[in-house]
Amino acid sequence: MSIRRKVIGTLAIPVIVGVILEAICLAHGQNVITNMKSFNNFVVYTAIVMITTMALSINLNSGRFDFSLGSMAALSAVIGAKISYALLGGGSGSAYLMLAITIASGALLGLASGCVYVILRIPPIITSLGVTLIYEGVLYTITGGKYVMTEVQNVSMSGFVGTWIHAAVLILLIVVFVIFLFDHTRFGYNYNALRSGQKVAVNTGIREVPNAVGCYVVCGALMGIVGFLNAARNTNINGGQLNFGSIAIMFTAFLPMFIGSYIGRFSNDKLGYLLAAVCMSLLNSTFAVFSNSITASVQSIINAVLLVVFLIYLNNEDLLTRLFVTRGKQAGA
Amino acid sequence: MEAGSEKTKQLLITLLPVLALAVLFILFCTFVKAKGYRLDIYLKTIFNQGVVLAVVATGAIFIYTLGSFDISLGAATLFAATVGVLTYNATENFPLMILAIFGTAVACSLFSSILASAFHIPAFVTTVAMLSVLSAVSAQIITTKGGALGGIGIPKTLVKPLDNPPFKITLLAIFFLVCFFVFQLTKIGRRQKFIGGNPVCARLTGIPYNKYAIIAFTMAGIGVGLGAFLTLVYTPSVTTTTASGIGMNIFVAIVFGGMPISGGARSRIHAALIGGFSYILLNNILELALEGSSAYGITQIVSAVFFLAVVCVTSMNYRTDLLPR
Amino acid sequence: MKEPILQLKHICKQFGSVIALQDVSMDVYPGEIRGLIGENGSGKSTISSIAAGMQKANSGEMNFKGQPWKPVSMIDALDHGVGMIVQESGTIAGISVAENIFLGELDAFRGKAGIINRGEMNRQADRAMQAIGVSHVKGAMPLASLDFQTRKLVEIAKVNMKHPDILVIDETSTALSHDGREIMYDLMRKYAEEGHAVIFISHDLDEIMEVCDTLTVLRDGILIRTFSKEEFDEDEIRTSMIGRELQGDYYRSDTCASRQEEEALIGEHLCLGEELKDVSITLHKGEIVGVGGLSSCGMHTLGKVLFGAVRPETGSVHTPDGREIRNEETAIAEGIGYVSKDRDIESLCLSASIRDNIAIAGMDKYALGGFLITSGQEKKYVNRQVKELSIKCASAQQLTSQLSGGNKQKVVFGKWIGCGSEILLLDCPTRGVDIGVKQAMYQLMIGLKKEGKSILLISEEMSELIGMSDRIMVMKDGKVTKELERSTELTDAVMIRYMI
Amino acid sequence: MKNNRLFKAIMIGGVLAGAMAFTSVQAAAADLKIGVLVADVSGEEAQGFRAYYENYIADNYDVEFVYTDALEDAAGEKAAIEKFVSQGCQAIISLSSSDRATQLDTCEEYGVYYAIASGVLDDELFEAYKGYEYFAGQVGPSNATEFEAGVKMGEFFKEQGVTSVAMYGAFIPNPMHVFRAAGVIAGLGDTYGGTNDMGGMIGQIFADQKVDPAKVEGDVELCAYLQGYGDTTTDEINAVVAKEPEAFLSVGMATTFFTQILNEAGIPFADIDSFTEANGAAIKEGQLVYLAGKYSSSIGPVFALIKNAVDGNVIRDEEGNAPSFSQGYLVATDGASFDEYYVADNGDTPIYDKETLDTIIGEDVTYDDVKALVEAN
Repeated sequence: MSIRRKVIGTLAIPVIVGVILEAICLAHGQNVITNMKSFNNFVVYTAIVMITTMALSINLNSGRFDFSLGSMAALSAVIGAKISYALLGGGSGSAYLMLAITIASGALLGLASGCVYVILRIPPIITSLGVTLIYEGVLYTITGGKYVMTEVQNVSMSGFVGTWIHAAVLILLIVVFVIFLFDHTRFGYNYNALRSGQKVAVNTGIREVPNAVGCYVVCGALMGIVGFLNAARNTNINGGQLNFGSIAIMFTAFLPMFIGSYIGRFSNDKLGYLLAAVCMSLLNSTFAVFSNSITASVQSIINAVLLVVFLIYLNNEDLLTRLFVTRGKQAGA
Repeated sequence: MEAGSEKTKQLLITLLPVLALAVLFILFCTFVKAKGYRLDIYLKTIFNQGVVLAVVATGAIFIYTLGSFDISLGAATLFAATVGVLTYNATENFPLMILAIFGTAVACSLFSSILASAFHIPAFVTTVAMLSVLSAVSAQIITTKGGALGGIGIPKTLVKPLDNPPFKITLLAIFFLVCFFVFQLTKIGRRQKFIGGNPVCARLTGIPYNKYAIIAFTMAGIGVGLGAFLTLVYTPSVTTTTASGIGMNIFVAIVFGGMPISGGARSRIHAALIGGFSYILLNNILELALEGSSAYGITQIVSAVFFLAVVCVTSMNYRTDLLPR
Repeated sequence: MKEPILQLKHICKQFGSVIALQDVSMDVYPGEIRGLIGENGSGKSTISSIAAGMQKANSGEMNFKGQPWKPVSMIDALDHGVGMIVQESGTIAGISVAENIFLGELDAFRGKAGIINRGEMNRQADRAMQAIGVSHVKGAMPLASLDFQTRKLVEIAKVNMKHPDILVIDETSTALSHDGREIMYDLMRKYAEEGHAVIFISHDLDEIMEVCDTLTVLRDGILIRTFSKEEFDEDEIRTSMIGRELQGDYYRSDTCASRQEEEALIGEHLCLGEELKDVSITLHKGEIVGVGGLSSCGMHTLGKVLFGAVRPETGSVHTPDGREIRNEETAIAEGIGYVSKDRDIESLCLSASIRDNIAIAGMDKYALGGFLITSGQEKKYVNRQVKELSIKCASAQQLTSQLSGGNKQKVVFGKWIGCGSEILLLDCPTRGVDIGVKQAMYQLMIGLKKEGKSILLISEEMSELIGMSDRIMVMKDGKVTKELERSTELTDAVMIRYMI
Repeated sequence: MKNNRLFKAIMIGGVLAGAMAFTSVQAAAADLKIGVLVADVSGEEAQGFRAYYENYIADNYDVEFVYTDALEDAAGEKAAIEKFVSQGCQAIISLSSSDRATQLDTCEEYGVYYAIASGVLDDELFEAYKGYEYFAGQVGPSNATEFEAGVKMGEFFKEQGVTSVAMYGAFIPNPMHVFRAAGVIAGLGDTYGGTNDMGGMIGQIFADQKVDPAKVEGDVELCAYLQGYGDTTTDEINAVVAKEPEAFLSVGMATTFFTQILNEAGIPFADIDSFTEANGAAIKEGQLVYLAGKYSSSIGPVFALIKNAVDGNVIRDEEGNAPSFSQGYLVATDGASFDEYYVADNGDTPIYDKETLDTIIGEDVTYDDVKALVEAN
């Protein structure tokens, strides 16, 4: 693939999406990004979508379905919030402390989830059902089913998401980290080998258990960051998400994951997730512009339709190309 | 001797879900009695809670058997009930309402499967999309039509006579027997299991996937329709959150009933029935044991641990050197 | 006599209740090419994979170069000098050639901060491929872009790169074409000359007798006898493999082609990309038509196209009275059965029982009123097949995954014969099947021919084609290059001329 | 063997659980056991109510309260009532409103007393059910009161001379919130769809499923609107803040969800909620400038109705139907006025303390006694 094609392929989707959405907004006398505040929101939301998508894709690409992402995010954020509040009482620096604790507890929750999987050796979709219920239960028990607010409502927290810089730094660090880990280390090479040739890789002597557990730990840590950002952005954490109330977050990551891996064909799938997240965030900002007329139900319908349409495109790409090529030929003749 | 004990173990594992249900039932009765509560009402309530899940999940088994899954069934139940209520309120015709409920349920189900097969996309993804669309559309309808009541409903006198266990048990029994018949005694069930076990081989044995997927989704649709109908019989009103818990509980019920989520040869038509009631019983036992509302979280934790333990034991014989996916 | 380089002492191995190896002791000497032969399930793959670290024995000891030998994994074994090329695919499609070659051994390329030096890895992979005489495959290529045979060469390069003291090759030759085999034989000879040892496992008695210096026969997990080159005798080896003299004929005893006038299945002007170029074929009743060629010649695709599993771009498959075979369903309705080359994936549902697998195709036969299936009828139907094909199993409820290759293939045959198939499309039906079962299958095919059924036998084994077919179509690069009638004159050499 | 161990573990677990069942029987059951249906476990108001019942009432009367988890739908409410009945509850107090009709029917069927403590029935429904034998009555702001509360909030800001406001419709089409929202628009001096008549406005809001800013006309502009709470809420509130309204008027729950964001943005806001500690902080240190609220103990009279009914004195109105009492709101606009209500209604000394409640509990208490006390302020 030529460099030019790579660049075009990589940037095509985000640019087209941006242009279309901006055009829609302009037609109504608005902009997608109206001011600095909405730009801040845009970057923060991009970070959230990108990280969730990465966390989802790590395990899903290996055929491991993980319903527990949402519960890990919420639970680790609550743990981070409670501890940091106990230590600093919401004073300065408590956002950074909470972020650190949340990442650590997210990683621990991921570790626990991974251990359940490798010890029980039952299909991950089933262990993740159990783990989700357990984490939701713990979350409920810690919070009494209430919204956690006092612990996350302070200047430090609102300052963290009040500027795009923190989120941008997080995005940069995570993209670099994930590319480093999955494309340039032994862990990543082994991950890729196990992903597409589990049996051969294991027979060759690659240790699958630590690799799988490692994936869960990374996943948990990433969801910890998501939990933190959501807590800061929403200024609360919902503690009452029993009976799979926490899994919705996972579905929001499907569309960016598919878009991201499509973009990844031209460059790197991690970069693809970032650009896909940018697209989703642009869409989200557009919804915000029209929030007076587009309700949450309409948004979820639009998202669902986009998901299906994009997947139809992905799975019938060859068919479509063939269709257009033959049509072109006929037209030419 | 080796083979003998192996067989006993096998049998034990097969019977474990049934045993678990029996043990849970006895435990539940013991608890209720020990607390001095009224067992008759409690049993009725539990049956009412469990029957909708059992019916919807039993229909869903056909989908799971194929190795596919559908998380939109809860939303479909809500949507079918919504359409049913609208139909009755527009026509005041009870049979037409029932027809509308089943028609809608089957249509929703078929739409996912046909969309998936026509455009070659994984059925799972279409069901994720359906989940959003169906719940959003239902919510829109319910809140628009419901107005000051916050929900829509049919006159309670219409379904009151039906709100009794014998009627529901009869419906459940008929539906289960039909499913059992289709699953166990006809080519359909056998072929679906085969597809779930090895879709490539199934195709090369002349079993068309799409045809059996459509049958499976139709059966699931019928289950959803019956579930929606039973929901209306229990409470003649529909709110935006009606049946919201069902979608995910189907997973738990089926696994609890001793069937692998990936379907295939080990699929069991009775898994949902047994698993569904076991799960409801378990939750209620824990609720009784850990009284006090702060214990809802703990209840869920204990029940999840129990769930994992059951799966772990029932899948004991299917371990491989590789981690399962 | 030289000291043995590898000593296996009293090795035992059990899989659940199945005994795979029972007290096997064997010495391998430097400079020898040791053949391991035996029927399926005899334990030859198990013993070699234990030596190569792929699995562990339940009891027994091993010595390697005089030291106790306890490899943890295949990589560990390879690092210490025992390398194995496995029977199934040993490569991973989703990653590059270089990543496959250095799978599990990336530490050599770890630089600062644990970053893997990809460029260096690719360069070394190029060199490894060149070392076995393959220069067109580069380390940076995605493995998925290579065909099955080239992937096997990557595996060979991977093992060769380590210059192991013992090279174990398990049934690899079935996956290789003539060229590939030559590369492998050369490599084996080179190893023997350099004073290393080679353990070569194969089904193909002719091949193994030609290549090996010594030959060890295993049967039912027990070491039966080791033959030295001077003692090689085809009949004797065969007898020790199956534990009795082969009774009756192996291939067909008649020497003339025969067929009924009536046609059974017609394929006309079939084209499909590079794989089929205007292939026409007519099957008669009571006829066995052989299709031979290199693995990549398009003959496997031909089988699928005739069964309707793959649609040709142009041309059609139809019955003599003009009903078209559009898909698998219509094929089966016309009484066509298809036995795939890839048995475990395409012909069987391994997680299901023997009963489920045999019954699945024949439901129309025994279902009451065409849809009602009763346990009694089904059992009767299945048991008849189990008995007629003498499938070795505890009961029809046993999972097919627990059966040996030969018995699995019998189940597949049972599935198609039971439902009364008139036309059988057999793609490498005796692949990975031992002599005893092979013979049974040949006899079965002869019986079917006599009943007036038609058989298309696609095979990579020339002796089988010559021994069984009324007519052989030789294919090359998607085209039929020659049609040969059954005759005693026909030899491998004649066929090879049209294949290459 | 490993399997056997697991089987054993499960068996032992079963036996232990069975033993627990026998030991966990309540030592001394209270005289009166009341089941409480709740849909919200996390709101400020809900928590205040709960604390009052569980800490104050339960300590002062021989009564035990059993709470549900957050109920999601009509089926959940019905099942909860049935479980309460089998657990021996003599009465049900409802704070959950998915399907009130079914709740009433179910209680009537099982013969347990039933009272509504929040979100009263609308007139039509009340007419249909007021004759039920076990319907002990409802106490709470009537719909007219809700509308009035909204009007007052709107007028407060109009008087301050705002010209552009944002609005949070809470859980429209929840009727309570619809009436309040209509009131706010009327109070601002605006019209909705060309009318400022209560009936006309709420009809349109129910039909629109929300307040459509385009339909609001008048001197005060409604520049942004949002409602509900979900995944998109944060984006919506951010969009609202971006439009820089002069005030943010909420018809409920804003103090739970948005205090932090509005404080940050420096937008004065108003809410209808209750007098709790967190709301106190918001009014004293934050941007909360107007709070219409209920006492946490405002659900005391409902308890009195239930207690009387169970004790045999079922209170009926003049026509012999279930009573319906309307409670008003108290308004705080600064820390001082907040404290006046908050301190008065706190912990051990609620406004409806034992002494006050005892005046409406007993065999001789009449409809007028209760009405006099409840509708006093």
